[in-house]
Amino acid sequence: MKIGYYPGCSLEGTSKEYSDSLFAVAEKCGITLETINDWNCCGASAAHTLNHDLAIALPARSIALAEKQGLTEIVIPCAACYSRLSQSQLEMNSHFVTKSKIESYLEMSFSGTIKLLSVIEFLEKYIFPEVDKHVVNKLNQKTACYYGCLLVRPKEISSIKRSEDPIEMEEVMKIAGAIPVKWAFKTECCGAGFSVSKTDFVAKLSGKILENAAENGAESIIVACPMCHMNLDMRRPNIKEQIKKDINIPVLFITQALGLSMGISADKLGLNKHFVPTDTAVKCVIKKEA
Amino acid sequence: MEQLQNKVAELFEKGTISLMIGFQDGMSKGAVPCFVESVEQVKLLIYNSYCKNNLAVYLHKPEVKQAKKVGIFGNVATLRSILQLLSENQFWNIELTVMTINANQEFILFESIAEVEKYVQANFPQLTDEEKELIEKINTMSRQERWEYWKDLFSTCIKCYACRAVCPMCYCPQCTVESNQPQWIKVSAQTSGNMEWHTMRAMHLAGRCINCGECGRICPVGIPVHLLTAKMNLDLSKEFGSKTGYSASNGYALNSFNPNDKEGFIR
Amino acid sequence: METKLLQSSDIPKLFDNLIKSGKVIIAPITKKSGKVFFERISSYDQVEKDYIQTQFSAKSVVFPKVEELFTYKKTDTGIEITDTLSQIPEVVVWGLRPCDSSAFDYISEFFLKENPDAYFARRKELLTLITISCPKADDACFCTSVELNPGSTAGSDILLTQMGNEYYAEIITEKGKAVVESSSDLFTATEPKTKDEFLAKITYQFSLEEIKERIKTAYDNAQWKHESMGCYGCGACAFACPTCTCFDIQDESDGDEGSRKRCWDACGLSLFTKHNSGHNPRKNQTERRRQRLMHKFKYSVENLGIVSCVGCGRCIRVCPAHLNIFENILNVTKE
Amino acid sequence: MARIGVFICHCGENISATVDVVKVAEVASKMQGVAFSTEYKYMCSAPGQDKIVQAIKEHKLTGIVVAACSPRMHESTFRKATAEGGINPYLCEMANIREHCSWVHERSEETTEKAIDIVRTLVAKVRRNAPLFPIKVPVTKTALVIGGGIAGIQAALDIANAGHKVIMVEKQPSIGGHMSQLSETFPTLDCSQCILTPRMVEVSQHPNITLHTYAEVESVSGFIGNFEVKIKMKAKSVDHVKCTGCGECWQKCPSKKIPDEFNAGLSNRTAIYTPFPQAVPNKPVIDRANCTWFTKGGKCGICQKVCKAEAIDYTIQDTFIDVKVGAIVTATGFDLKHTDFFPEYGYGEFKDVIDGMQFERLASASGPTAGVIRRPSDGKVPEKIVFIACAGSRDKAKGIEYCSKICCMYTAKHAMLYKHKNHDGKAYVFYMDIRAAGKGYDEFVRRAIEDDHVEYIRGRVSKVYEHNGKLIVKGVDTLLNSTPVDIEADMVVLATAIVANKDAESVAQKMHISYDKHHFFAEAHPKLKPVETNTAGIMLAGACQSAKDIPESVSQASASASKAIALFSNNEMSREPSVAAVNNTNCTGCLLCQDVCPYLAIEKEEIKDRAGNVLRYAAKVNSGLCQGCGTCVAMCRNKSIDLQGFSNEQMLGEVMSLLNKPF
Amino acid sequence: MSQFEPKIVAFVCNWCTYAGADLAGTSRAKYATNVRIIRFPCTGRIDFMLLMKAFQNGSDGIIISGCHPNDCHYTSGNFHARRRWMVFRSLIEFMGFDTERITFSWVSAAEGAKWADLVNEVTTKVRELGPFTEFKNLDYNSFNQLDNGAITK
Repeated sequence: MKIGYYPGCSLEGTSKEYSDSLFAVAEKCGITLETINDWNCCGASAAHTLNHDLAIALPARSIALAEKQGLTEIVIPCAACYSRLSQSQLEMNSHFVTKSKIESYLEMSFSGTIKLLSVIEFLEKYIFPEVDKHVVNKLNQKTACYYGCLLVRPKEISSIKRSEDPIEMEEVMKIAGAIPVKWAFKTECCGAGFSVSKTDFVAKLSGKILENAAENGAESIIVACPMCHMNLDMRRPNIKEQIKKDINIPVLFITQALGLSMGISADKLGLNKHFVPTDTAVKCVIKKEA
Repeated sequence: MEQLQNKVAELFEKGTISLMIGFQDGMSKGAVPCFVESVEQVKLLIYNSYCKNNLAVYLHKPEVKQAKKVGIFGNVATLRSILQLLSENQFWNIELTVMTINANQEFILFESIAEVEKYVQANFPQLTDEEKELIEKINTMSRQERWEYWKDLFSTCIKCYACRAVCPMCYCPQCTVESNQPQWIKVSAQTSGNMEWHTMRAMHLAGRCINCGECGRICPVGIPVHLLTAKMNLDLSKEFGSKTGYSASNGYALNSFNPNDKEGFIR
Repeated sequence: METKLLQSSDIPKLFDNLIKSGKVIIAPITKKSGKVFFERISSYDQVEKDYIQTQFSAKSVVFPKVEELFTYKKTDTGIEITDTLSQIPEVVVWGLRPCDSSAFDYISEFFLKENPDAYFARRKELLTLITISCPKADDACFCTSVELNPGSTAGSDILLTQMGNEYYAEIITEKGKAVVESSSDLFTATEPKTKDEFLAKITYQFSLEEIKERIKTAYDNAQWKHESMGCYGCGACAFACPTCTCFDIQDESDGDEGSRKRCWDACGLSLFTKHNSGHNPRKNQTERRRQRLMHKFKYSVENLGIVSCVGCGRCIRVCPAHLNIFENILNVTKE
Repeated sequence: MARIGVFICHCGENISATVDVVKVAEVASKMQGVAFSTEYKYMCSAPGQDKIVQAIKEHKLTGIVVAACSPRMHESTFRKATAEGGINPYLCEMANIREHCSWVHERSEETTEKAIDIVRTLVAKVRRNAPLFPIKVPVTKTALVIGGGIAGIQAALDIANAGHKVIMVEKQPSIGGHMSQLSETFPTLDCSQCILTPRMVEVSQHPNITLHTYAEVESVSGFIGNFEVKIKMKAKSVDHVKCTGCGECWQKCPSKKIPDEFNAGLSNRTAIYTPFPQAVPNKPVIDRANCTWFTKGGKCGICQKVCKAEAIDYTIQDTFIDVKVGAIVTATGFDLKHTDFFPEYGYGEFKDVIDGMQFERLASASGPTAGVIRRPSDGKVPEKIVFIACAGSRDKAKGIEYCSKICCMYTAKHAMLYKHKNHDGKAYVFYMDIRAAGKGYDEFVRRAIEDDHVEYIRGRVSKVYEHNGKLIVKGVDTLLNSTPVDIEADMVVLATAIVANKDAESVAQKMHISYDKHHFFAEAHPKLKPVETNTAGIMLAGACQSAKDIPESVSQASASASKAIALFSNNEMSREPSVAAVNNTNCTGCLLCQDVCPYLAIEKEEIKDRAGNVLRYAAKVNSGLCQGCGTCVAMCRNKSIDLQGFSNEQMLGEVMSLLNKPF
Repeated sequence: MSQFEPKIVAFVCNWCTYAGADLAGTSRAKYATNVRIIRFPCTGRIDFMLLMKAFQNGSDGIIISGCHPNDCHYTSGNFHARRRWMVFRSLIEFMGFDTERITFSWVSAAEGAKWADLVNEVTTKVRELGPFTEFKNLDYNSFNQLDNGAITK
């Protein structure tokens, strides 16, 4: 089974472990991820605020390349990239004029038939059917599933059903033998938009998220977006100042958590690459009774 | 043969019928429709493999209607025509005595329409293989080919309306083609008008045609017009389970509907 | 009368010459329905060679199934009328049978005898008939009974009779001559020959003299009903017939523009004699059938002195009810 | 020879701005059968109509084409004018060059060309029009009112007081509708029950009104003046003739844990119950879905034992009655979105997040808390309440683009009521805009803000979540430079959107009236026919047509009533004559047309000769029943049936008129 | 040369699509000018013969539209129509008729926008298909002469 793969900048950099764990999990289930050759930036955060055509064209190029490469489905782990690519495909497919214009920029044809998968869709579609064979451990811990913003909206492109109160990640975690907690900040903003300009503000927002997770007894936070992960994981010192509280709940990528339940080694999953030590979470893991 | 003649003679004597529609020997064509008005003529009646005409069409003739008590002899197609027409409230003013000869060449005289229904339903015919083949052939053509195929055929149509004349289901006192207020179809025989005529005919017969194939057989210019209605019937039975000439109380697919009719083209 | 020989292999050349000289050639071709019709052709290889009789006669070249007499159009200035007479070209009909060509004598009489019809006259004037005598026949043919035969020259301009791979040509008229001269290199002179061995054998059905005599009193014959009850009234016989000349004038208009057309009609159709009042003097098919047959053998003789049946047998071939003209005639003229 | 007059309307600028009306008139004058053509600024104005009248006289016109707006707008207007001119009104047709042309295209050659074509087709039609004469049909002077809310009640009373019979159908065990659930009403703060219950009693006692509660309309057939309605009487399991309404049964009924609809689920009721103390009729029914006798198969039966009147009968079945009525007033009301529609506000899981109707019950003296506002979770009196307006309404993402209209007012009312009951309590209102158009409305809101110090915050609430016993309301104040606002509230009240009833669609289909995409019933014309539906004889009243407050519902109800009364003021009414007719000389008598007619209007006719013997049979159209859909016409093989006003000649003429003309 | 502008005739019912088109007007939706509306009381009234006529009289495309199923003002006209079109469509399909040129649609009185889109779509589609010469040339034989049996120059 071969699925296309669009990394985007983060997964090649700050959140290498996200892609590592994704590949590890996919491999376990006998799925090979084929990277789109010569993919380019999705334009997130900058392009769409500056130039609409550019914001459509950048992702469209990567998609067109994927089509050329004969891929029928691409998984896009980064929530931001996913959002941009989907948005682009949506507009290309719904506006004939835009399409022809952009095609002329790209000097490539764009069929728009390719299926774009968010990491969650990917797990649901390709991992779940396999999962029983491979899940050997129970995470055995209270997890707060954090979606952030890009994964759940806008509804035109998001695969999430209840955008205000999503439950897809919880489903995944249950399978991995964790105990998802009820909490209020699943879809609150982590402040990523300001991660360069107003770091204090970001810290405040992220802080509130951690706080609420803690209050609801979470032992780990599960994310599916490099931005979210960065803000929740990297900014702890700054957060501490802001909320006058020291919270040290580890933040795991959904694929890492799933990986653990499949008995993949912590290092292979890149759990050693985080700022907040993840051992507390790893410790909880127990063998799954047959 | 004798059986047929004797029975009919008997019917005449009993006064059950005053006119018998059957076949007589025709020097050149083997069998010719024949109208027997007295016992004397009964010996004319024959039955052989040439007896293909659907005699039901003659039941619309004023001379026949005047006869009131009519005997008619025919194959399953003829019987189906009669049932279909009864379901269309025709023949309320003639007493029909129906007879046929079955596959084993046995002569049957039906006591009642109910019996005719039973017989028809027991021997309900399918399209002939030849018809099926032709339809299939046309179906497999490309659209343009199909268009050219019919265009070539319709170009020779001379609007003699023989297809209408031989059709038991065409019994309107005035056909729409003859209406000139408004004039639906031009009188002159030109391909477009011809095509209109044949489309209209097929539509008006869809769900009513009983596939006797007469129209195709007799077309003086050899247009297989019967294929159109045959195709319609195939679709109708597939889509709506319509069975023409199946009983004297036949439903009509085009004056009924099902809220769940499935079509793939309305958006 | 001149007689010549024409090699089968030369016929395509003959066609080319005729077409080059701007003539329109009408010849038998086979349609998708498998039936043979006269149609305009552009080269000899389209022509059907093996046929007993075309489905319809060649009369349509002088008497089309629809003759557009004129078209009119309302304009701001007034009404434009386009006459179609000038549109008529020179026509050569190839490969009709002797019975058909003889039929032209009758219809010409009909259209031209008194107050001649301009359209017909023009078409006839520009028409050349190259007839081919019948090498074979079927049981519907009965030309011999109406005093014609598979080799009769009546009505033709040229009569060709195939003898092996050459054609024996009898050049009957000036028009015929003209055709030969236009391609003189293709025709070689020859002695007059006898054709009989190359002609079809036709069964003799009745003596025309007797029938003409008897039919005078046949009007009230009781047999008519039995003979014609089977008639569906479709009129196919009349449309196929080489001598049926009934027509109906139709106006097709959309207020602002339209045309007047002469369309074939048939005495077999129930509308033929129907009055606006709804009254119909020929109230049933029996009377209509009688009209047709009586006309062929009685009325046309009275009016034009010609029996208007040439024994081509088309009406028999096309009749859905298998009615057979000579059987009918014999039955209704029995004592 | 036809002499048709063509009149092109500028409609001010509406048409002339994009269509070259002068050219249209000029071309029209040359069209076949046109004797006169002109254009004018406002054809529908008095002088405009007069032009028609004059032209008919001067030019001896035999037909009229008015090229203007949609015939659905002004056809009747111009047909009247035509009649005034002295020719049959049905010789007048409208060419729709506004809605179908000038409004949907830019000014261009094509647009004018199109207008010309539209005129041409209609000229072609009128050339073939025949004079028609209205059909007289008898009128059944009884009205059916569907729904016993305030709108239904008002309509019923108005019609009944005009001396006509009324049949009222209410699906609940009691009439009263939503209004009976309200505490006080804006802007006067007078008690809802106090003004409503007398009306309810009046209905039950009115000699002209037959009341069927716990009943539903099963089917509607027929047409204006002559509807035939089948009503389903749901089995009450209680014989209301014998029942004295003493109440023994529901006091003794053991199954007491059924959420009480009347109290919006804030309290419980029994299986045998009357919805509320002032119910009309004040006699119980058994809710079979929750009654032990029916769920547990014959166990219990206590109510039957305790009933001295022996009114309880478990064997009663649903029954059906057929009634003939002349007019129908549809007042089926509305429904509210419930808190479970809002994931961001706790998905209905937080007990203390409630909807407006629930607050009404809390505030109502007859409510579960006897008018003391307590929070459902622990019964404490809330110190801080947050009201969220536009919960769902005006929100594309929620699929409800429209404004629910009454929320601004009742939210202000709620806040006020709360403040009046707890003076030290704090009330916040999050709003988008305040829409207080209405007599005394804005003053009312201002009172809430200024006198009762309700804190209005202009902004949306993104989230409500529980945090140690409080509800944290995360919102934003857009007037204070978009600062995020977090409020620790004890209770949150959502002014949830007003939506159509769940069964609105099926009701509409039963009555053959159209409805909008939100399933609110559609009026025949947004401005000129706001209470009629496009099915003649069926009127609308109240919130089934769109969100409305009480005064609006009442006035619409009275309007509907007046329509019914007007209809009943004559013994017979004249109907549009565009009905089918059979040419029985051509009819084959196959009668296949009978089955296509939805109105059973086609009968079998005997054609006899002078001696009286039947020659043949033919179809015959009962013009009283025929509604002129023309389905029979299209399926008649030899066109023996034709539809007056849309005849084969006319329709074919229209098509042919496009012949060979460049579009 | 300027692009081909198709002629499109729309057969619509009075209660839904005609009203829908009115709504498109009142909401000032803009759409192609190529369509000509002919108003019928109900889709049930639309005779298939009229479609043939429309094509014969030079229209390049046809729209047929009425109330959605269950919404018929006359309760069942559109159901009957639907059956009729199912049969008619398969017939002309069988005759090699270009069914791309006939578009059937349900457009309710509330769907002004849908009407506008429909007209635009159909116009674009038919524009791409080009003029319906196939049908217009029916009456002309291989010599491009009116095929009525009469031989002309």
